[in-house]
Amino acid sequence: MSTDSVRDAGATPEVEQPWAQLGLKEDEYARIREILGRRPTSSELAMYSVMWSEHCSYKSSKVHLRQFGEKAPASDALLVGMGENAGVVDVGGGWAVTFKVESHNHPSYVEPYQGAATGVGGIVRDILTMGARPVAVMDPLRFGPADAEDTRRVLPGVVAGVGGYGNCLGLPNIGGEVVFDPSYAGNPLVNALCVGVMRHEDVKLARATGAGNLVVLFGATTGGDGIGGVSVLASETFDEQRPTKRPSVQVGDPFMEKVLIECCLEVFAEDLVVGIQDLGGAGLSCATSELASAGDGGMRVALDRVPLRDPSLSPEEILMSESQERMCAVVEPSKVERFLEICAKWDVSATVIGEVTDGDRLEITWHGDLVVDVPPRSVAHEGPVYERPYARPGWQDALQADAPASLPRPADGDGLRDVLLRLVASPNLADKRWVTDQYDRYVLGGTVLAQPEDAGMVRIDEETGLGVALATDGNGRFAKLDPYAGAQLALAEAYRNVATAGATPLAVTNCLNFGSPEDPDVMWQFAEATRGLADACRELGVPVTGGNVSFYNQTGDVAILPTPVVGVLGTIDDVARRTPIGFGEEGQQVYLLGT
Amino acid sequence: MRVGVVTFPGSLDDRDAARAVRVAGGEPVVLWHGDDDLRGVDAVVLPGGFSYGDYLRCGAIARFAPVMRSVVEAAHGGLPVLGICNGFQVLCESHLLPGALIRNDVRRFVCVDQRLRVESTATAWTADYAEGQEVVVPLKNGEGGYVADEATLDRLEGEGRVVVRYVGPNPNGSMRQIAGIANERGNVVGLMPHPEHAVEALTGPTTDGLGFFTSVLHQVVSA
Amino acid sequence: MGRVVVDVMPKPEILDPQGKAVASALPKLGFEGIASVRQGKRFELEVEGEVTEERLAEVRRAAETLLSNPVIEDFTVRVEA
Amino acid sequence: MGRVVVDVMPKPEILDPQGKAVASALPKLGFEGIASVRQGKRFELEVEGEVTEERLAEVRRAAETLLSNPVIEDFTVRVEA
Ligand SMILES: Nc1ncnc2c1ncn2[C@@H]1O[C@H](COP(=O)(O)OP(=O)(O)O)[C@@H](O)[C@H]1O
Repeated sequence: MSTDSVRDAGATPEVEQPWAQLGLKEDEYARIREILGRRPTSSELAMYSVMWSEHCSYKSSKVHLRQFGEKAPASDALLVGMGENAGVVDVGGGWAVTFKVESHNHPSYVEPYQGAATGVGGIVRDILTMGARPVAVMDPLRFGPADAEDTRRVLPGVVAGVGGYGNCLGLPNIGGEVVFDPSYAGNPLVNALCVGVMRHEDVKLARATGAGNLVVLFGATTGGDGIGGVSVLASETFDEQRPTKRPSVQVGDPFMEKVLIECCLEVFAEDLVVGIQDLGGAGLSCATSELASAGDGGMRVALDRVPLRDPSLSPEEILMSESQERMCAVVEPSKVERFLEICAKWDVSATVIGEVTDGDRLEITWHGDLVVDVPPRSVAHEGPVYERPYARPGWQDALQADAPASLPRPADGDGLRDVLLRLVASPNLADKRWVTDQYDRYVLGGTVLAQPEDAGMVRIDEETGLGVALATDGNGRFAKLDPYAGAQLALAEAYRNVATAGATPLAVTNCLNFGSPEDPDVMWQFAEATRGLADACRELGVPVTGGNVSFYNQTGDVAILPTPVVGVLGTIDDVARRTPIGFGEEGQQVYLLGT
Repeated sequence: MRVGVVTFPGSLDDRDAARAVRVAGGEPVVLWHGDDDLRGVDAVVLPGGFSYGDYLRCGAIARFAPVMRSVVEAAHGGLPVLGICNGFQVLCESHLLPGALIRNDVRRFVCVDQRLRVESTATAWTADYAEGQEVVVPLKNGEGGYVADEATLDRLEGEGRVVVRYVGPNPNGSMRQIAGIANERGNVVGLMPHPEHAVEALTGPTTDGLGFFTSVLHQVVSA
Repeated sequence: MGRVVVDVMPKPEILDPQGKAVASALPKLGFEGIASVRQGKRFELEVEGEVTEERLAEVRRAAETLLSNPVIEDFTVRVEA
Repeated sequence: MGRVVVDVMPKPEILDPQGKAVASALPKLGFEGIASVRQGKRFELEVEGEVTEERLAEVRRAAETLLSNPVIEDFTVRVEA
């Protein structure tokens, strides 16, 4: 076995590297060489390729997402804004709330149960990382036609996965969406939202500060999950004998995550961490480079200390493994013993894998060989940024001109009856209980509103009755007709749902599900939708605190409906004053508001 | 009046059970699975959840926890013990209660507001109800189908040890619609539905579940 | 290293909802001629060192107390080549 | 009537949380010397009439499409005496 070390990279500058197979563009590879002043080692190449991917770097969306910050209304409530794992808002009484929605679309198509399950697991860890106790989840879902063959495979699996993971974590599911449209056949959307609660002083950030502080990896062991792509690299550097089978799907272990949550909360309560980051997509590559990049020094990590589930993993693969249920913390040396004690109490394995240095490099060794030596910012925060070309599609005018006036209208009672029956039978309007009855909505004892209400609501302070309400909405058909207005409608609907539950809307999260950003039509939809959402947020006075972009949702050349899913969070001083849907008692009066 | 609530790794409704004890007027006491000290409590609740992930069989691993040695011993001595959902499964695995719980016949996790009939008030946990009283409390589980051999079922019925029964369509395939049972002495009760989620009008479908917790308080006070 | 396999099956008199569901799905998918299906669990245990009689007796004890529930399940233990 | 057994196991490279949970419980219960555990499913299919090659091919197809999930599981089919 040979390791491609930094020394090797210096000595053999001309080695051909599989940057294209790893999804890098020629100029991106050239930039890596320029940053390093040499060719990257295969471990460095692995890190850059995954961190500079669309998924991690937001390279196509960044220039548009900026508007959420630039146009953000002044808000006293914002404690932590966009850019961290999730935004944090002040909800009064010393309480803070963090929430975010994320996508796990593609994995859920490949393996519906595990894809959806690990989607929930990922967003819950994001919330936990902020220092909060996760208190509820929601799941906006989109599928192909209800009677399509593949929907029969995907839908039950996704629902069972969302439930299987969330129920086992003990998080009430307080709402979501189930939408059917042919454009999602072959490309279901599985978005997952989590909300967490903490005291103001408990907010944690993902940064590695203080030279000499230790880097601790804890949670599950590292296996070959989700590193299909990087095996290209491994097979180059390694001999043929090792097992090269690398699973492309991750399997979730909700029990592990549950104990990880309790373990982290105990660690937080004793103030034992300086910074913390969860390991999601891009695994250790992401966690180490982001922690170091946001910190005040460098970091040194001994990769061979990482506990492995599969001992045959190469350093490249360990860096890219997407094994679930892992966290990385920065801990002062004097507190490490207590930290490890708490982990042991919860049977969570924890290993010191490195330390914060007073340099400015991220250095990673493998059995003594230096295999990574990079400026962490160049990996985590200074990836490529694209101004993708976009243009209003040629078909947009025709689509908009095709107004409902041209549709046949029922002219008599039979015709109306027929329309009504078709509406009632439509899966999009049908009762969602088949889905929601598979989710625990009672656990934690704080759920004040859940299905079939317009918004979910949880109590966060039992003494005062302080609570938060959440709703998610999105309508891809509106957004296709007019992405600018469609995104605004999604926001308006979620906003109304929160308001009608009796809460005051406070902050926004969003998951922007679109086709390929390399298609100017799609890019236009994306640009318009973000512009619309940012404008509407300013208008309504609610800031975007975080979210997620999912591109490349398409089958062949055909993109899904542009689907911005918007989540709104509101607060209510006393949940006893919530307003449920439905008429309460006889004799109450009914008013119609609005135009 | 101190009621212990056990936390196993993977317990989920432990804080809710503690809240229910508090709402009923008792003092909840945290008990840790790895500790065999019952801290002098007057009763014990084994809460719902997925102890150890419930990957093997629900309650199978939790049964071996150090705390369970003490619970089993104390239960034999007459200590009131209530097992809710996963707790019921642990009680069956520990042989404090007969039978077993298997995967729901619908093969899905089911979360519904369930109507139940209280069949026996001769237990430490149901004395505050009226016999035949119907209540609605949440039911939420994936493996709630109660099974036992015919002889055991007949004995349970004959001895009045079927404590609660599902009313209406059978939600999970439980034999004879059994939702909960008691041991011979009536101090140990296990049931699949969750009375601890029906103690506050705001967060539960009803407050019908409160009776389980007030019953045990009254029973211990009068004992 | 030796491998011991423990098969755990629902007792014949116990309702097996999963097996039943599989059995009723089969004909719908065009698989004919299956009279009944039972679904159980299979555990593969990798034993350190050789599989001695002693070790096997231990596994049998584990199968009886932990891996199966005698109220509803039967088990068999065997060494795999 | 013949019996065909289908064993479905998680692929070796795939995380098996169930097996892991059992493996970590064993030593706590005093069972030593088990290096690892994997947990899978075992299906017992009662076949009407004789188990012909044809029938077996059908079962194999059922194992592939219904009984196992080829993304994360492997299966074996065998006739039981
Ligand atoms: N995937 C899901 N997960 C959880 N709750 C859901 C899901 N889909 C729908 N719901 C809930 O079911 C109820 C009805 O949903 P829906 O029919 O979409 O209502 P509406 O049309 O009023 O938005 C709402 O409370 C919603 O939050």
